[in-house]
Amino acid sequence: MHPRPLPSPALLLLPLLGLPALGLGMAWADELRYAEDQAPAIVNPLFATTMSEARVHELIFEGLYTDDKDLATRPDLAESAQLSEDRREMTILLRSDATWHDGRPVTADDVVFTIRAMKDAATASTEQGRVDWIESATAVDPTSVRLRFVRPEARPEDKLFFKILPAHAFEGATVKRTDPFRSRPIGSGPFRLESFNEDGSIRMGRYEEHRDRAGLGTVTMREVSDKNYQAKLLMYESLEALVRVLPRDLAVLQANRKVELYPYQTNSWWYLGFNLERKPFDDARVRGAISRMIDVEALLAPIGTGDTLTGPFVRSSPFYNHKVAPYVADEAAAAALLQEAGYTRSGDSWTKGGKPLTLRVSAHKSLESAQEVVINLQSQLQGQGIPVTVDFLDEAAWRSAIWRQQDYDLILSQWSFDRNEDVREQFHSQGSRNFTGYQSAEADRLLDLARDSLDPQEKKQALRDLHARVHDDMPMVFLWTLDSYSAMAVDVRNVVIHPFYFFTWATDWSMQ
Amino acid sequence: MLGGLLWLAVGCGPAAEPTVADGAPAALDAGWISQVVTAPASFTALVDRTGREGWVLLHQGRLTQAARAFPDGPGRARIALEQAWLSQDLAWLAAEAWPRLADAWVARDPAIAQGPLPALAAASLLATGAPVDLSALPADDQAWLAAIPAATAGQAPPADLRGPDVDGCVAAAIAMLGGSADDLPPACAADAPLRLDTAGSFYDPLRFAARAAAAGRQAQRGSGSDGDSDPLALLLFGPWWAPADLDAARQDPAGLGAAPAMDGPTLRALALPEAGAEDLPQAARERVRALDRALDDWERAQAQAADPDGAALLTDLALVPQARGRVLLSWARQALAQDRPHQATAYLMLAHDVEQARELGPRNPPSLFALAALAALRTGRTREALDHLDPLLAEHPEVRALAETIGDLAVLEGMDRQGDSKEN
Amino acid sequence: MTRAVAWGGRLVLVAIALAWALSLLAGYDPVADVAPARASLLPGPGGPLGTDHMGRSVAWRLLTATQAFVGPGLLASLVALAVGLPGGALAGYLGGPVALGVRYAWTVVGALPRLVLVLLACSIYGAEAQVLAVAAGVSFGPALGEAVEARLAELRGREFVLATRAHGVSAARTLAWHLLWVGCRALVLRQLLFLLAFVLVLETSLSYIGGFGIEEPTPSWGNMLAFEFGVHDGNPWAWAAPALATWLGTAAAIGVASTLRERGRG
Amino acid sequence: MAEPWIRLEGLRVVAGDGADARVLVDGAGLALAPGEVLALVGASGSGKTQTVRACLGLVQARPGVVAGALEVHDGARTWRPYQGEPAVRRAAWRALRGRVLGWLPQEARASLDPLRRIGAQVREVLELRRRDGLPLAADRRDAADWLAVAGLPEPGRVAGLYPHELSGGMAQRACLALALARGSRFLLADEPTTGLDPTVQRALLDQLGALRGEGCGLLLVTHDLGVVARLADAILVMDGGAVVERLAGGSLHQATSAPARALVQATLRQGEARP
Repeated sequence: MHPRPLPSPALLLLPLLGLPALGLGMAWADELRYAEDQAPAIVNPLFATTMSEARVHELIFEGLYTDDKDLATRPDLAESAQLSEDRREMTILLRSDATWHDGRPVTADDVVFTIRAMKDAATASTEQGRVDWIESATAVDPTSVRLRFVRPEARPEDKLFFKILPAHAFEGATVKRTDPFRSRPIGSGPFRLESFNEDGSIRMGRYEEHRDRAGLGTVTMREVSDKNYQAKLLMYESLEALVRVLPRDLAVLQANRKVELYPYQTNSWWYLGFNLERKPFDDARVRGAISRMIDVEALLAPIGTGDTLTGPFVRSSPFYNHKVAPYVADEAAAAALLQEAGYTRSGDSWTKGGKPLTLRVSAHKSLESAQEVVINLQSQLQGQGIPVTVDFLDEAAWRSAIWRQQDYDLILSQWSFDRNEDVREQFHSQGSRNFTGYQSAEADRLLDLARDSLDPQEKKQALRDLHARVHDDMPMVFLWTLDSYSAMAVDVRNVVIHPFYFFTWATDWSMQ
Repeated sequence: MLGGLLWLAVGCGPAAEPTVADGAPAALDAGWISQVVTAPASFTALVDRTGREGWVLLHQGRLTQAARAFPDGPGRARIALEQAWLSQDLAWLAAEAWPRLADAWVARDPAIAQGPLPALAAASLLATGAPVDLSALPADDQAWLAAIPAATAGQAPPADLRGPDVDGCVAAAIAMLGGSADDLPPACAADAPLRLDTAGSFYDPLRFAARAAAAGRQAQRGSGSDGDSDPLALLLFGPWWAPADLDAARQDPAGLGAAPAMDGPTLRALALPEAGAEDLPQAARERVRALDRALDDWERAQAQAADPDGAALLTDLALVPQARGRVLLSWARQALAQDRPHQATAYLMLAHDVEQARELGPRNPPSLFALAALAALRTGRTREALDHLDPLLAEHPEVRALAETIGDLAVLEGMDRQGDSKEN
Repeated sequence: MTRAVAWGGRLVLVAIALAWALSLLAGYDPVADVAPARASLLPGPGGPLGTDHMGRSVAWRLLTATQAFVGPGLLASLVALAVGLPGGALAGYLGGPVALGVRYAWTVVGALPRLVLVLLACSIYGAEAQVLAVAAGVSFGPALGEAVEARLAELRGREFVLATRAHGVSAARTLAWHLLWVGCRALVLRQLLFLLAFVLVLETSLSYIGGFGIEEPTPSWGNMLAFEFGVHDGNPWAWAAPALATWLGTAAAIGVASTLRERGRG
Repeated sequence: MAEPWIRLEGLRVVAGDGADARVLVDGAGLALAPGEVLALVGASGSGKTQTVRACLGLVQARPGVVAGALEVHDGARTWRPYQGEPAVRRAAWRALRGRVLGWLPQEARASLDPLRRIGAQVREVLELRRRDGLPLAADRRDAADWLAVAGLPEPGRVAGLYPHELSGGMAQRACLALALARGSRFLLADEPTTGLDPTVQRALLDQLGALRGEGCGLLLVTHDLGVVARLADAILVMDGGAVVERLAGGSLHQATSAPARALVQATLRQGEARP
């Protein structure tokens, strides 16, 4: 048994007492209220793991570079940069009109501090992989930074999108998850965090001193964990935006003339990930058997339309290997594999050495439609002799069980990727998001090749080979990708959504 | 309590919205939808006479299957028109993707300039009639590339047309462009890469332009052979609202086969706001909203005035939403032609039927996806263009070649970037 | 009217008890019942109440869901009796300093609203049904005890108690039989019915909200309602049936409780 | 006269403590033999009721019995319920109450359990009697039989009634039925006829008289001198919590103490209407 986290009593009461109040909140004229299934537990971009965090960070923080509306790299905190002859060094001049929300200027020290903190193993940043390629960072003077790279870089600015933190908000040179910064963050973005509320909502006000004054006065993130209500709150004007619409609400929202839908296809896929470091899931035959017991199409049917997958890419991805044939549900083949792995079927269950084969499936509480999937999965596996217990974990429990302790048998989860669909962190043996514990020299080689290759067709082929490789090794059962949309009240004007970070161009948005 | 209930009742009721000019619905009344709704028999007669199955498939946006299902006659001519438009849109997409791929790749690896890629990119542009400076290319390439504008201008290509990197498929496509063939040889019809003697796999950049030209001619011939047939055959489920719009389109020097732009008399009568010269999506959305206000009221009025069979057709076939989609599609085309890709994106988003987001359907014609891919490319969303092409692949497997090309471009553009991934 | 409520309510309570007994005997397996192929069938083709959107029988789930609150309700009753009865009996029978001490203890427990007490317990000891039941029982104990105490304080000075003693009945039997059983059983039953209604509503609400009550796939009227709420083109009975059952169950328990009268009191 | 089985001496009953203390009974005593009828008379508040209750250990006031000695012989041994450890006292009362000492209370209706039917209450008493091993005639096994013995018409119907459905007289007879059914050796009757109409009174007294014939001792608290005259073998006159005079025989007229005389005077003034 793992210890049960103790939610605060006030939090417990909230759903009972607070529900009616939800619909009654009045908005300021230039306030945008958007719903998330789950509020970020902390606001610190160095520890971002979820999309909801990434979205909030986009409003509050800035990186050296960012995307313009045509997704071309443009300087943000940077003003200009010079790349050395050998392409191993870059000197970035910071813009002089950027200030932190407490009024202090953004300096070279902040950039150096952020990069060092991210690289520092003691920080255990979830974003560490994003600065691996930087060998060192030094402040030349208060407004210029020199970065030295591990290898020559063709366009280093394309990798300098990570958010910069203010050095003066931290003690010493380290950053920790538990720093008070988590609830009182100081950024340099167009909005500053005004309050981190008990009910899970986060209120962000326009940072008036920002060089690029935002059109919206306030952006409020509200946690609406009951997804049944999200669409209703939008239609009854208690919210201005939903970042992700449930598939079943799409029709009614599209028919509503006061709401507009925007495609928000982060390249996401669902998967069931085995814990390869735990017996018996280290045995490929057991994983193979379980994979063949699962009818993925039947799992998908109740939750909406989408494409089933055979590997870690979306079907339309250039890296998707269409030649890989999906596993088909095949009870006999699964049984044969389990017998080969030393299990015998006795009565309703499979046992080995007297121990029955059971599975504990962990899913994040806020993962939409996870309930249907898990119920369905439970039924499919139980029918074939594997009893399944289910754990729905909240944010804190999830972080500790999945990200830190790797304490699970099988997780149902979803990865979202930006347009680069870089799965290195998930499948490389050194990857910071590889919590299945997948280790394969061949996969590592293919991922390295894909990273280093300068030929797009070679890179494409390497990742298609990787697709086939992980399909064979089965650290995960790849499930599907779902269509996803966000919805916004028509009163919100000039909306252009970043395909991944959502709020990148929110300074242009305004309310009618 | 009672007050609260009253407030709720009032608050939830339909809000009064301004409607468009009074004269507008009259213009809409002249359209084919009104004809179907008030005289469903004429519709049924036409459909039964010319091939019911084909019309059903056309309505569903399944052009390839519809082309097979229609017998010779007005239906076949009509489907050729639709295929010509789609091929035209895809040809534009190819002409966007190929040069971008060539430029990006050459910038990264100058050696690639020695291969076939620059010539293929130039070919894709030439096929859409764009002027291209060929002087930087090897002389061999210049020779066969020059045959493309010549073919589109009506000159038959030389019989021995062959470049060092070009096999028979490209030659066949040029022949098709010039009108000396109506289809590619079977070996070229599949989504096979060109057989080139350099490394890398490239596809025929001319395929869609060639198909557009051939289908356009076929449509011309078809409507010529049955010239005095029912005008409804050209209007039904089509891009023109009323016979007057069709007549206006016939005046276009490029002919009906050119991708239709919807700026006929009917829409002009609606006096909708202009989207402006700047590429602001908000203006496009306002324009669509104005159109919606006109159409919503008009559709209600139609449903009330209709004969019961007509009313059933109106709702079952989603005639108005479908026609609205066609209007938005033509606006998107226009916006793309005038270099306003963000506005085009807005039109296409609003036209898209999200209930069956990744399927062809009455409200999701194939051109919607082709144009969405083009708009995505133009706005830097190369990866998203692939998402848009995906729904076309089942019905139009030859699009796979274009998807591979755009995929290469997406990979190239992301090569220096670092991916980000998050849960959920 | 009162008779109609009393009899109607009893009928519903008996029906719930029967459903519970049936569900215990039948051993319906909510996991094995999943079949997306027969999702959202209407009553008739999909059984008496149709199926939910995972294809599970609504009727069977409705019956099985009684396990979510009948057992805990009974456990809560036992706990409430254990907490309230001895104290109430002693305080009422003896009076004096004992009563003072007992009343003080109750005031301490009763100072927290019931809901708060239950949620607090769930957050500390986990959200299992037993915890919920014990907490609900504890929270109801003082009310039960006070009612018993008041009744006993009224009865203990009455002549018939003396008469009973004079006939040679022991003090313990006088208290247990004459005062508690004969004198307080209707009163206690009424409190326990209120408690049952409380447990039902509590369990249903928590399971509806999710995270604290019964979790899918184990059925509860609350999670059945939550699971089906907002499903387009679903089987309306899949959410109407548990909603109706919750309403009827609560109304029946409260209705029967409020119509309970001791026979013999004019 | 037989040897008395009940002996009460030096009874002192106090209610309240400290400044509030009131002495209810002060030094009362009595002795009663089987078959003897002892009448306890005195003005209201003279301590009669408390004295009777003290014999049954049912004084409700606190601290209650603070001094005194009660000796009760049950035919086999003698119990002293006021002495010794609590356990001893409890054993004494368990042995005495009901089996030896029966009680016919003053307020009949209040003395019946309001929530149970009369029949059930009689049956409970019969069960207690059976437990004590007191013999039961074959024709008096049933609750209705005993209700009939107590003179209730339609005993079968009455057995099914609740106390609040009975008239005062019926309630009193029901109490009598309980007392009779219990079969105690002695009956301590606390103003059994108060509030009853004369015919009912007469019948009740006849019943009590019959008990004496069966060898039952009777302690009768009353201020009805007619009753005293009819039944009593001896009279105790109480005043201010103490026994002020003991008269052998049933007439108070030879009484010398002032309270006794006052009682007689009072009765005379009311007119000797009663038999």
